Amino acid sequence: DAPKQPQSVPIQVQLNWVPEPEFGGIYAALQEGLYAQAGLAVEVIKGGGQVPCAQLVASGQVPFAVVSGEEVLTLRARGGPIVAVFATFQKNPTGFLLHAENPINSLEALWRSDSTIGIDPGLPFVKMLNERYPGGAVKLVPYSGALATFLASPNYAQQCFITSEPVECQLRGIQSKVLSLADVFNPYAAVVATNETFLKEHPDRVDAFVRATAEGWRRYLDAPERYNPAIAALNPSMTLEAMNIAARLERPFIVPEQGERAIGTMSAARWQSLCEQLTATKVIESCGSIDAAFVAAPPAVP
Amino acid sequence: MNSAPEVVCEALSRRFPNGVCALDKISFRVPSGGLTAIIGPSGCGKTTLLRIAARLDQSTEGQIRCVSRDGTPMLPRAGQLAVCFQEARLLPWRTALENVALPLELAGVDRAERRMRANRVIHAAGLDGAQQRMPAQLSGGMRMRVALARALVTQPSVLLLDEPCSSVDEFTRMQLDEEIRRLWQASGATTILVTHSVSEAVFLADTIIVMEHGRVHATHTVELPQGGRDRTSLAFSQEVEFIMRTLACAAGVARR
Amino acid sequence: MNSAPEVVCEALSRRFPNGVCALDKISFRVPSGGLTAIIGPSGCGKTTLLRIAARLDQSTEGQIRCVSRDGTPMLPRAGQLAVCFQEARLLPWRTALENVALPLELAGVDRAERRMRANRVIHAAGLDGAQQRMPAQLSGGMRMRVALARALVTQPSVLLLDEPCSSVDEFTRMQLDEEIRRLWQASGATTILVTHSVSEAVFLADTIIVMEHGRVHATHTVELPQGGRDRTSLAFSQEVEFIMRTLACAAGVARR
Amino acid sequence: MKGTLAAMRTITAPLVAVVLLLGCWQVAVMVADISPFLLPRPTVIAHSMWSNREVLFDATLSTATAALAGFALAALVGIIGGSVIAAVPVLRRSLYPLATILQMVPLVAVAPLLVIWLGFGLPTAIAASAVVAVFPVLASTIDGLRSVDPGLREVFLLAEAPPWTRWRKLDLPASIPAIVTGLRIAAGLAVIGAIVGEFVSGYGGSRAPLGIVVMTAMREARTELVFGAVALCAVVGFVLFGVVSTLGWLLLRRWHSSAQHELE
Amino acid sequence: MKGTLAAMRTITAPLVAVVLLLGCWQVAVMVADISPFLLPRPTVIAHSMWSNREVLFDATLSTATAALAGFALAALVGIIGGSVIAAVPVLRRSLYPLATILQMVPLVAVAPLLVIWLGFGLPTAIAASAVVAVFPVLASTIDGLRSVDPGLREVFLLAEAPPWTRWRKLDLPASIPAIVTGLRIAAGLAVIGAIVGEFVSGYGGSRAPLGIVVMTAMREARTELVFGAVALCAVVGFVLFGVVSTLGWLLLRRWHSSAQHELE
Ligand SMILES: Nc1ncnc2c1ncn2[C@@H]1O[C@H](COP(=O)(O)OP(=O)(O)OP(=O)(O)O)[C@@H](O)[C@H]1O
Ligand SMILES: Nc1ncnc2c1ncn2[C@@H]1O[C@H](COP(=O)(O)OP(=O)(O)OP(=O)(O)O)[C@@H](O)[C@H]1O
Ligand SMILES: [Mg+2]
Ligand SMILES: [Mg+2]
Repeated sequence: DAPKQPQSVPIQVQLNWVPEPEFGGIYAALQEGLYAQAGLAVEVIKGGGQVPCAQLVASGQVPFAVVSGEEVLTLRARGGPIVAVFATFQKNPTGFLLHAENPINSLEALWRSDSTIGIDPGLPFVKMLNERYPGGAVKLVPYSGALATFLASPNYAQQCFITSEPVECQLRGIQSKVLSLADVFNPYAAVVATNETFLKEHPDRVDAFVRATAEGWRRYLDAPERYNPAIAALNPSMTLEAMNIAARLERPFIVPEQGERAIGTMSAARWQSLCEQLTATKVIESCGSIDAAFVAAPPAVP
Repeated sequence: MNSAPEVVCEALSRRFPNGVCALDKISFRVPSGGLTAIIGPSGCGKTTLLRIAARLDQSTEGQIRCVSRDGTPMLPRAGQLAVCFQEARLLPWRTALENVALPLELAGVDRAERRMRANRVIHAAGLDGAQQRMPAQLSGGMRMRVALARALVTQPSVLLLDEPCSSVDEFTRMQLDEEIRRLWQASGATTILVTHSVSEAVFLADTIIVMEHGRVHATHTVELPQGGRDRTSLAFSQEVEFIMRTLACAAGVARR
Repeated sequence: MNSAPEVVCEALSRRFPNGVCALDKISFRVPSGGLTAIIGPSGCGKTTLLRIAARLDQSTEGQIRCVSRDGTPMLPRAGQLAVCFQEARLLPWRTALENVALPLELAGVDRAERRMRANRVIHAAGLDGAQQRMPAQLSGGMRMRVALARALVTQPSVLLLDEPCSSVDEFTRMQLDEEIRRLWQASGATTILVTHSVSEAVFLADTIIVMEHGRVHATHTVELPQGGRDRTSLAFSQEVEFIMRTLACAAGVARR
Repeated sequence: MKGTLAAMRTITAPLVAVVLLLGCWQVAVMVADISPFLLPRPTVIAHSMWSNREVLFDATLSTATAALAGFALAALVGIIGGSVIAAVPVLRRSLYPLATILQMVPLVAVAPLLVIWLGFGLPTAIAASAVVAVFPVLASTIDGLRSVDPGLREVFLLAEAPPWTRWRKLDLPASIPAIVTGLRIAAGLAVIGAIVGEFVSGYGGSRAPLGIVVMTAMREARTELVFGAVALCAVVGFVLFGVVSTLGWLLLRRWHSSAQHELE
Repeated sequence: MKGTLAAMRTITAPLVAVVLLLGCWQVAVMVADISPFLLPRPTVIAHSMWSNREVLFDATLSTATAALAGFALAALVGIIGGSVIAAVPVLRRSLYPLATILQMVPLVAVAPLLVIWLGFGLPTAIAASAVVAVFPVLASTIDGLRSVDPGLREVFLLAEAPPWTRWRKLDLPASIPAIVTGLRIAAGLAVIGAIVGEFVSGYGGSRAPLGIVVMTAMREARTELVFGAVALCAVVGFVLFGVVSTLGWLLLRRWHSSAQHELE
């Protein structure tokens, strides 16, 4: 049991999107009082589309924020003292969303076709795909954030997040499929990060937060239906049904090969390979010390 | 040639929303080709009358209208009715010449003729040399003369002049009066002239209407030969004297 | 009481950027408490002269300045010099009363006194009953009288009037002339009056300057008693007659 | 009585226009058979607005607060700043063109700074709204002040009125028509600014503002909810616009030609 | 000679202001020790602009094209539409407030529609730029037209000038001061609109426009490149603003008080 403290410390965590199953573990930990037991009074700050989470946590504005793996390395390369402490998605949950009747069935076929694909400008895997599968007539257009374009055009493909767009399609009875990016580009995703100063001054709080979050995830993945209503109440724009489906879909991306006990842990090798991919595509020049970029999760509680 | 309409004013009243009664059942007629001068204390309704005659304002009762020679009511076509307003109302982005030529331009007269005709009235108004100046570069009196020239340039058949000469010196005014008479006689326009100068009224008008407080105080027919009225003649002075007294009386009534 | 400055004009010239020479080495002086009338053809530079005197425009050469009784140059303080412009220049969002009270307001006079003094000049200008009207609801002559009232309300020691009575009828003008004389005599202001009415000039002025084309054509001292000048007297008519001839001559020169 | 009637007409006219527009829209969507993901029917939008009324009500309140505060700030800064800039030639020549930059800095670029300086939620949304809305007020104020009738200005010069007095009694009243135009333009921009601010500032409390509702609904292809939220933005902008117009009319009706025929 | 000198002064003043601003910024960042990923130093920004000069040059050209075309479209539609709306009281009462909606519809919400109708690339960016910039022109035109001196209007009424002639010879020239103000405001907005349009309409050809450069740089946390691109947006806006101001001055200098003292 976590030591009981007379007073709990207020701690904020900034999400990079609105409350969703993507953050299920944090909400489960809140609901079960795991943070409170660890002496932390956690306040979850909901994000919007363009909240600069990485910059906020790097500049010490918030102690914790949810960011992407590549954001950690890029911002570190620009001098931002950001450190990853917990990796929600062990496998890259992003991919390309296609209509089910689309004959294309692999990333390679997609990239060598003349399809139109909606992608946020500046995503690192575009350069990797270009290098890996040269010679396509594929037309890249910005991802507008709206699913409407996809739904209205049968030959259109777009980037997607496993817990989001495919679920919407399913709920609408539209047959879709996802080409996963994990084989080409597999960074950690939905990474909880803190900054170097906070880590140095309050290693205990970081530790307590990470343990509670990991435990939260274990409970969430066991019975997401128990926690989703609370999340749905915070995000009235997503239905409970969608959340339940999403929770089931995301499970294989979160639970590592070592099993539930290792939820959230990270390895230097994975970070190193991300670093190599980012430097090879010239997104950044170098990564500095990989070991300083993350804190391996503490041994899981049995 | 003299096909100018008669102007008939019948029991015309104008009451403004704030309760001021600017015209109170006023009636008179200006025969075809006649020149009637209206004279009266400041604020007695002269401008209001002209504005209603030009259909820029509406009467609350009665009407003022043009009647053609054969007795049928008529509306003067554009350019046939001209007004010289009490203020100059020049377009500030046009030179004096362009301002004078404006009514011709709006009537579709071609460039060369426009220029020629505008220059003619500009000369008559004593503005030679000022053609290319902007209104802001003209003196007050010059601006009023440009406005007068603009009213005269289309040779209208109904002419409404609101104190056209009030801001020029007496000598220039006499010259302008000569011009107005010449143009009026040449065109045969039915004219209403609002003026504060009794001698101007006597010099130009067939009939002088003295107003007070929205009513006709007196109507006087000038008994002088139309051809060449001599300002220095005794008859002229006597007419002036008479109107002065009537005016004094009207102003006295107004001030009660 | 009569501490009004003398106004001295020395070889004053004004040439506009477009080449027009509005004033050409003009010199004269108005003694302390004197009233000089300036008369001359339209466009001869009268308004330009007043504007330079009021320091609203700059001379290209020479100067016009105020000299106090003891001979030292002085700048009249705010409110001590008032101008009645050729146009009314009323603030369209203020009532007649508020427009007249404006200079007092700017001088920091308190509300009650402001009202009282403004009402007094409004009465003198024959505008009783129009206090609460907006400028757009006044006739042209009434607007000019509001502007005159505004110039007189501060009882300035230097008064520059640019054709203040040109748009009112002759009867009202005579009454206003009486008022101006009364106020001028009471305040002892050094006054320059631009006018187009010779009889007004003769009635009010000590000295009449006839201008033509930016120059002084003639200066004439009116040889009539200041107390009560009688417009009907023979001497008055003779003065008028004389100025008329001078003016005709000046206008003739200007028109050459 | 006459006033009430006229006021009713003033409100009715845009409403009728909106209804006509929606009617055409409905018919067009049905006839052209446009996919509801792209352009939903007004009836569907209305239905979705009704079923999400609580969320939308809270969101509208929250966005309206930000837009109103941003608008007020923009009005204040624009009018005062514009007056100062118009009064000092050096500033006019240098700062006026420079101020165009203000409205051109994409908020997303400076979002981290804004959030760091102003914190999450409301303050950032207000700042964003004010930044976007201030330039029209500034420009209109400057141009309005510089167009004041020089004849009237001379009246004040003569009285040696200090600049502050002249501003209060001449420049400001004479520029009100221009300033009202600037404020009308700013009304709509203030709402956009608030929305963009919400994109970058996130939200602290439980109430998601309209900006967040739009973003999430888009991600989930709930196009009818997107349009519903946008319609509410428009309503907020409308109300601001109406308030500005009415205020302008009240200030101008006694003397300015643009307000003469409104209530006939 | 005098003209050249004055024109030089007109250009110099804002430049000096910009240089001063950058100086203060540099010093502030160094003194306050702000992290470069939040607010980079001007020198770093300049360096990054130089090393990316080819990309930025193409991007600027591409965005400037969209902004210019959008601005021209907005000016045309705003002036003509405003004139029609001002002329017909029913339209004024109904469409004028309705037009506020136009500027309030977040482009991202209608992006799918725009893209389907206009395709990806330039046309969409132009449309976005025009939509964002049109309202200030519209509002200024309407308010300008309604403020035309009623005395002058009567001169044209008397001549029974048809509406079209009256518009050409009276309404339009008299409203130019107001319209120029509207165009000044629109100049900056047209650039923003183009950028936002590029966010949704994308790359088009091989040359990425500034909007895409900003997005990419942001994603890669290259704050100094973001600021560099933004600076170029500002330059485009600046130039448009300068062209409008000069044009306005040329049109107004002969008669309008606001243009009298510019070249002293
Ligand atoms: N701003 C200006 N630029 C160029 N010329 C000007 C300007 N103002 C006035 N003028 C010219 O200067 C001359 C004198 O003008 P001023 O206004 O002083 O005449 P005035 O004697 O007051 O005439 P009026 O009796 O008609 O008012 C005129 O010829 C006029 O055209
Ligand atoms: N729009 C208006 N609203 C209210 N009252 C008005 C309006 N216009 C004029 N008046 C009033 O109507 C009366 C007549 O005005 P009008 O302009 O016809 O006088 P006028 O005879 O032309 O005087 P002047 O010789 O001074 O020009 C005046 O008392 C004036 O105050
Ligand atoms: Mg009148
Ligand atoms: Mg003059």
